Amino acid sequence: MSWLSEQEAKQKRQTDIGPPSYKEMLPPVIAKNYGKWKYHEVLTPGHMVHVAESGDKVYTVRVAGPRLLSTASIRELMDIADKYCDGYIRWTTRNNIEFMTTKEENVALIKKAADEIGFPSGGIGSGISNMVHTQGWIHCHSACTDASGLVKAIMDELFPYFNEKHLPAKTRLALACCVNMCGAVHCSDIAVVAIHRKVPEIDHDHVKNMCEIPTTVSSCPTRAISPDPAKKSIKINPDKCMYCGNCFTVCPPINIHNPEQDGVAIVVGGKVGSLRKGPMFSKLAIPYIKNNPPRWPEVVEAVKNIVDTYAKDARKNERVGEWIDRIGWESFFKKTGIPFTFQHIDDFTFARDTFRTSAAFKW
Amino acid sequence: MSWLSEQEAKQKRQTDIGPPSYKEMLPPVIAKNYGKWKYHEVLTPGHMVHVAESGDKVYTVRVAGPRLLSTASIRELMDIADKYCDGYIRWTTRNNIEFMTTKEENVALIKKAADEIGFPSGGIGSGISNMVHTQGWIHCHSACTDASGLVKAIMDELFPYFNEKHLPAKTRLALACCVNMCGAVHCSDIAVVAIHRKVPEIDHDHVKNMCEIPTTVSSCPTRAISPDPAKKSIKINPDKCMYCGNCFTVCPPINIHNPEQDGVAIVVGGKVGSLRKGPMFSKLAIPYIKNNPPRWPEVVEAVKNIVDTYAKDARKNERVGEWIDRIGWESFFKKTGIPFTFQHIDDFTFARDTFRTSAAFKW
Amino acid sequence: MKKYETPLLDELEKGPWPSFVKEMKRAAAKNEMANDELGQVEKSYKDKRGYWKHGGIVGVLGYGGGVIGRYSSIPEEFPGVAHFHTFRINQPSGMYYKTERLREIMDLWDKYGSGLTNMHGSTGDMIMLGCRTEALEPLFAETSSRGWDLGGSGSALRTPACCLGKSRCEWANIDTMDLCNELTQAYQDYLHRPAWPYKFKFKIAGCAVDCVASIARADCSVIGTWKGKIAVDQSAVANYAKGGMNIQAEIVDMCPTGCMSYNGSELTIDDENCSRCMHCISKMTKALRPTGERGATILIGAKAPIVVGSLLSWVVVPFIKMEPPYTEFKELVEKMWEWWDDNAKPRERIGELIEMKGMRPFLEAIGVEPQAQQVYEPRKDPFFFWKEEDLNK
Amino acid sequence: MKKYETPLLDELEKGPWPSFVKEMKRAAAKNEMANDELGQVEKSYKDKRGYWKHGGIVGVLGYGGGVIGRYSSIPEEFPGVAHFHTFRINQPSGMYYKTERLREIMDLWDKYGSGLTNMHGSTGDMIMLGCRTEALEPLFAETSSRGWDLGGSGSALRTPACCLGKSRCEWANIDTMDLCNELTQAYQDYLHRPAWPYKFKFKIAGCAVDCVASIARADCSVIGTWKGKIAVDQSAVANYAKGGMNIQAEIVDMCPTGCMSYNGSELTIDDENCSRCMHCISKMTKALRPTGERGATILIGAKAPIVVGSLLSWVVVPFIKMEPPYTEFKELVEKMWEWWDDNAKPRERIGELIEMKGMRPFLEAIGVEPQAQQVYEPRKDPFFFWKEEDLNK
Ligand code: SRM
Ligand code: SRM
Ligand code: SRM
Ligand code: SRM
Ligand code: SF4
Ligand code: SF4
Ligand code: SF4
Ligand code: SF4
Ligand code: SF4
Ligand code: SF4
Ligand code: SF4
Ligand code: SF4
Repeated sequence: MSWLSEQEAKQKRQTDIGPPSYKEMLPPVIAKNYGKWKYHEVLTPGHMVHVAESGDKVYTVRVAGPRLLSTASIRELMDIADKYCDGYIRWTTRNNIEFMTTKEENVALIKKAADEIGFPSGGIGSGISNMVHTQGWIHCHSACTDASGLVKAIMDELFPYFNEKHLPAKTRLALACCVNMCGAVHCSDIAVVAIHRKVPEIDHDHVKNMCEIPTTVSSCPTRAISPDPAKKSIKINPDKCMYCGNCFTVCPPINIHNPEQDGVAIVVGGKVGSLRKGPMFSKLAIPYIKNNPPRWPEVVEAVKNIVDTYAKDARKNERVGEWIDRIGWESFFKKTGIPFTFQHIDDFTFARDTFRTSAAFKW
Repeated sequence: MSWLSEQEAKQKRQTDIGPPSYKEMLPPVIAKNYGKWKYHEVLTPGHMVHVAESGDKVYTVRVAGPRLLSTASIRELMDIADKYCDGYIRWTTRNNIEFMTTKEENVALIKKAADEIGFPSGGIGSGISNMVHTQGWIHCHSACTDASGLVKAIMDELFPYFNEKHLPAKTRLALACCVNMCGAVHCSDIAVVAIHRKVPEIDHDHVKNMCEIPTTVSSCPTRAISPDPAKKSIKINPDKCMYCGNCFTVCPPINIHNPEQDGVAIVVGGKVGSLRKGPMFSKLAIPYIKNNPPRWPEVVEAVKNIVDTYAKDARKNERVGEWIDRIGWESFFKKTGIPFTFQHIDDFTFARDTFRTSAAFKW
Repeated sequence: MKKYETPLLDELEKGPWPSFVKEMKRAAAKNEMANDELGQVEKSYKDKRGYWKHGGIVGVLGYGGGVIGRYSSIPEEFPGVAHFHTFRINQPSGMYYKTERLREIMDLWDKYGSGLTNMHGSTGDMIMLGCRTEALEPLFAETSSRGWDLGGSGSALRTPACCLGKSRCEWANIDTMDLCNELTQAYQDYLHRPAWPYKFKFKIAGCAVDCVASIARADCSVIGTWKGKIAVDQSAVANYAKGGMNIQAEIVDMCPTGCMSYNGSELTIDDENCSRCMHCISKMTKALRPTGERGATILIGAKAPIVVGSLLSWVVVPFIKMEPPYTEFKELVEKMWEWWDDNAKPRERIGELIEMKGMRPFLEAIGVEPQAQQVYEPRKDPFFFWKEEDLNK
Repeated sequence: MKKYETPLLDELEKGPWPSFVKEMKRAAAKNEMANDELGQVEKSYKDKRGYWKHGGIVGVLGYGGGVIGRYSSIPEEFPGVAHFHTFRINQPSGMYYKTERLREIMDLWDKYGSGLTNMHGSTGDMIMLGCRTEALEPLFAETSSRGWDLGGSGSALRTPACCLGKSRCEWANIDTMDLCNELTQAYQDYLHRPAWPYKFKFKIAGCAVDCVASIARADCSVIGTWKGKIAVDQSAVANYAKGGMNIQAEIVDMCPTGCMSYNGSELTIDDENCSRCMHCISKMTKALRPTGERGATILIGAKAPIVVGSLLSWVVVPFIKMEPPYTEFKELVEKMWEWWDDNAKPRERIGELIEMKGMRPFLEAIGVEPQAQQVYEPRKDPFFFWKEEDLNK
């Protein structure tokens, strides 16, 4: 198992071949009935059946994915697939793992086997599936919170909604570890997005050696940065800085991390499908909760409160955003008990459209 | 009847006294039951009754106001008020004229008398009331169409909806003779707004004598104007000019009038009340119809088409904007047969929010 | 007097709607100015363009507003409209007139002006259309000596206006006419002497029906409302049903909050979820009636589209008591003016300034707390600011 | 190998959800890099901050993307993560794997990397988390020699992604997996060699349910749709009713266009007014089925919030046929790229450029007519532009 030599590598490498064809990857029943499915039925939160026009059936067992997977666990998951699924496995667009089989009796066996190695089944139908999330402290320089840890803590708490209890509709949770929002969490039923709250600090002594002043100036999306010729450094206008951290990316002596002030905001009411209401952005519910690893109890509690209020109050088939639109945001704040602050009032590009221009609202 | 002399005027004049008190102006039945009305009933499009807690009743006859009134006609209207209404008369917020009487038998007499001098009754309930409008060629330097003439032509055509026929809901029409929009027509069910389509022409020879260059430059809301030092004049960037006419206001050698290109746009679907849906802006239905005085037949026809389509298709109590929201704008264009053009697509401040972000729409 | 041929305008004497041409001709018959106005407008119809110059500054002594200067651009051809200024007379609240008093104005206008009027202008004034500069002072002396005053123009408080409210409407939650009159009187100085960055308009409606279109066209919209239940008279409901109203379709299904239900005989309202939109009440006035505490919602900022698109007024104070002498409201308004005056650029309306600076500085300046009722929805981006004081909360 | 105490992370081994800490520990048990990663992350948990430097540019020969450089800011303390680059492997469309093939990757990753992965990254790639610079070339040689290639990064075409579509879903109107694969293969050069102003993402969904969240996060969202009626199987409807579904409340009343009705036994759809939102079909899949012509709606422009707030994709082409070899679509996309490339500033996404320049120049550049389906509503201001050619129409 020794590494390829430079020479060998040069010989073997190919470029621009793209990924293997999906055709090679399909379980036989899928390949056979491709494009000829007739209906499906959700049987439990952990499995469903799809029926083809041919009469063929495929049972899908979905199990929780932590997304961050070791090769060791992936091998174990593949072992299950080899045993029950003719050697095929798939991942979903929300990072869960799916096992497909034509044999109904395999369903329970797959669930059991996966459960035993730590991957419980669930996430199908009207409940909570996996939380889409990003890198966090595991890998990204830009992270102002961890991703995996928060997701783990939240999903532990909401686990019953993953594998057993129903909600009025699918409820999509997500987390982004900075405002770059790699998870595209901005259209989630409930999302956690990490934010800074303080203007970066500048180590002026190092700026001159380590940074290109013009690059640093132009890195700021809000033009808060200008050169400070006296100090041969830069200065930041605190009224314009919205703590995005871009400057810190291009100029290391600028420090945006502030362990006491970094934390997360919670946004709610987004969706992407066009069913009933068109896609919606999530909107600010809670502007700040401080980072409190390893289990962020305040965040977990806040998310749970929103889910519970929704579970109690929404109508069947109503997504979180549809529910809030029906009752009104003023009722959302009242029912959840979340305080309304200046941070909630938009002062950005589309502020104008968020101001209420009607004499009709609830007390 | 000779004019006051300067001397007399100085002696007589008072300042900062404000208008006479409304209290002096109230018919006795109104004064008596002030704040104690119980309900009302619309009896015909031309009259209604209000019933007070005391049991008192007041009948109101509303008659059409052209708004532009001669003192002679106002005197005649007052004669009617003297005869049947104890010498009281009022105007509505949409420039109609109201006669109030406690005697039901007066209603027909008032209607008849007003009709005889050219003021037919109507405008109450679910129909079309007076068109709010502005000065036009009668009085305003900024007008790019006439106001009164268009209103007359349109109201002649829609007259049945004023004094006899019902529509699904109140339908508010308005007209503004330039984009200053003095009539605040931007929230009307159907409104006509006059527009220019060409960049103003500059008579460079006169600019230097007649205009302050800096004032002229700063008069342009879109910064399309810059100084042209060579010509000692100004120049206009045609890509930025949106033909508002402001520059022409401050600098007469700039001519915005273009008889062949000036005309009107038609906007629809606005409202101001908070009933059911909150207040809404009107949106562009027809970007341009050329000025064709004296009776603007194309504009009249276009408005009629929209009213007729609405009359046929909307549900009871549904305002034009609510109807369109329910069926979708794509259906509005289809049902009315109005072509959709590049001008309809917003490219202004709030363009982004008008672009469709949903896969759900009608063919 | 020259007799103009008006073949185009004559077309607009036809038809059932009252004809402004007839009005112009009536005035023209005895007034030189009105006669030349008729001629010039006919020419506009022929040439498809107006013939007015922008007004210079004209007015009456000691006032900075109330008169709109207007001059023909072709006075050689139409000398009667060489000057054709507008004289704005402040209407009484609610636009009720005792004919005896209104005749005073007609007499004066026949004496000094063109005999043409607009009843009323879009802001609310009685518009006296067309007089010469030299007529302004004596005309003003005569009108004011009879107890009438000018309305607003320029960068000043504009003539406040209101719906007729309690005078004849069962839904008025506040005394619109009284408040309108009170504001007009209290702020005479602001009205007559432009001293602000731009214009400022008040419009006052007794309820959310907004019969004075305040939300669309007032820097400060005052709208009456209530805190309390809607009382339902079930027998009156039954009468509406009997009268042919489809209560389910026309009322219940159109309630925006879905807080009504009707079982064929009884109409129920879940008042806690009612947004007081006025739909059901307006369609079933005999059966439904607001109860409880009355007051007003204050909304700020409406204006016409130049330059960044029209604004509708925004809820700033969801509920305020509104009773004479309206002290709390006046103090609030004065704080708004101060902040606006201190911060606005010339020709910046208060709504534009709020948009520019953000809602927070405005609310802080006027001492109003953030409240969910102020917005349709919270912000959708993660870019929000923190003050030092917020960080320590 | 150093043994780190991880009291904080240990807390995250508890509870029913699969634990990433357990995964890290599994990898750490046999891999130095993973072990130091565990140590550094524990320190982050203690100090509440990350310890990564921004990545320098690292990659494989001839490619400009596919690898995200990452270095610890405290390599003295955690030498195993001194380099900890991400190696993005392009997933097969639909993320189906034959285990035999996936094992190849696992083997290589155990050999060259940390043994940690993300299955999958948010864009869609298989994310191989943590390898050293010197491992990149041999690793790439081995993966590519086995038929795998890198995904996108930088200002390039990003790895296209799709929902599973026709492979297992009855609602797919287009063959999402095939189109995804076809685009990936056709545009390999754009994918590997960043040459654009910024990133460009494709996401493809088989219907308006959008199970790949394309509208929220793709510069080009392709969404399958149909032109035709919804076929209703009334006996299946009856079964749903029997099964306890409240068809009126759950289906009919929630139809956004109000085009459905149900009389207790028969469900009727006024197809002309249906907006094909997928609500009813998704809730009654055995009873309702689209019929007629199939194709896609093309929406453009979604992106994350920096700097002017997030964008959702906008309808540009309401309907386009979408069958292999997808020529019409490819031509359209190439025209879009050309216009974007010619006009955008660095780091300007296509949606931002359209917003900056207006929809018209974009539509003209790609040869698409204005259509009411492109907007929720027409403009609300009277400030619109005319070209000479429009004036003469
Ligand atoms: C497997 C997966 C596609 C894939 O290519 O991987 C998938 C598969 C199905 N989706 Fe989905 N959806 C998948 C991601 C999504 C997403 C994307 C996302 O979450 O980022 C959405 C959009 C969510 C949104 O709008 O914010 C999504 C919104 C839906 C909906 C609409 C729910 C709603 O009422 O708004 C349905 C229809 C339904 O549930 O009635 C649906 C229905 C389905 C069906 C029933 C389609 C079918 O006939 O097979 C599939 C199984 C149902 C289930 O999981 O409950 N799927 N589905 C994805 C599973 C993710 C997971 O692990 O949980
Ligand atoms: C007289 C006047 C107030 C005044 O102070 O002068 C007035 C008077 C009444 N309005 Fe109004 N409204 C008056 C302008 C308005 C305006 C303002 C405007 O048009 O600029 C509106 C807002 C229109 C909008 O939303 O765009 C207005 C929207 C209404 C509505 C709401 C209609 C709707 O369903 O949206 C009602 C309630 C109704 O009709 O059921 C109403 C109801 C009423 C009632 C029934 C109130 C009452 O109980 O007395 C009054 C007579 C009804 C009628 O005219 O049909 N009034 N009404 C105004 C008459 C104008 C005219 O000459 O036609
Ligand atoms: C007379 C009147 C129209 C009418 O026929 O009724 C009118 C007439 C003029 N308006 Fe107005 N506005 C009139 C009500 C309005 C309204 C409606 C309202 O007040 O409810 C608006 C929209 C609401 C608003 O304030 O935004 C309005 C928005 C404008 C604007 C745009 C202001 C803005 O901030 O966007 C201008 C332009 C300006 O201020 O330079 C303007 C400017 C003008 C000028 C002074 C044009 C000019 O630049 O010289 C017009 C003089 C015409 C003339 O020669 O008679 N007028 N103007 C209205 C006043 C009569 C009155 O006192 O009762
Ligand atoms: C790995 C991944 C997150 C994950 O954990 O899954 C990721 C990670 C990074 N993203 Fe992302 N983005 C990832 C999907 C996304 C998505 C979602 C998507 O593609 O569906 C988005 C939102 C959609 C969009 O494109 O707008 C996204 C929006 C951004 C942005 C904001 C771009 C913008 O135009 O606003 C940045 C900032 C930038 O480009 O400088 C960014 C930048 C980054 C960088 C390169 C940070 C940086 O400046 O160096 C991150 C590297 C992290 C690391 O060290 O591993 N990432 N990024 C995702 C790619 C994995 C993959 O290839 O499958
Ligand atoms: S969201 Fe921010 S911190 Fe998280 S992976 Fe993306 S760029 Fe990094
Ligand atoms: S954190 Fe962002 S907004 Fe603040 S100065 Fe740095 S780049 Fe600018
Ligand atoms: S809308 Fe324009 S043209 Fe008409 S009165 Fe107002 S400013 Fe004059
Ligand atoms: S018409 Fe208006 S936009 Fe055009 S140059 Fe003149 S002031 Fe500017
Ligand atoms: S706004 Fe309300 S109170 Fe005033 S007249 Fe209209 S309905 Fe009556
Ligand atoms: S006032 Fe409006 S919200 Fe309240 S019950 Fe009536 S219709 Fe519903
Ligand atoms: S987007 Fe449509 S076609 Fe694709 S998986 Fe989801 S429901 Fe099926
Ligand atoms: S697809 Fe949507 S719009 Fe069409 S009938 Fe079904 S629910 Fe109604």
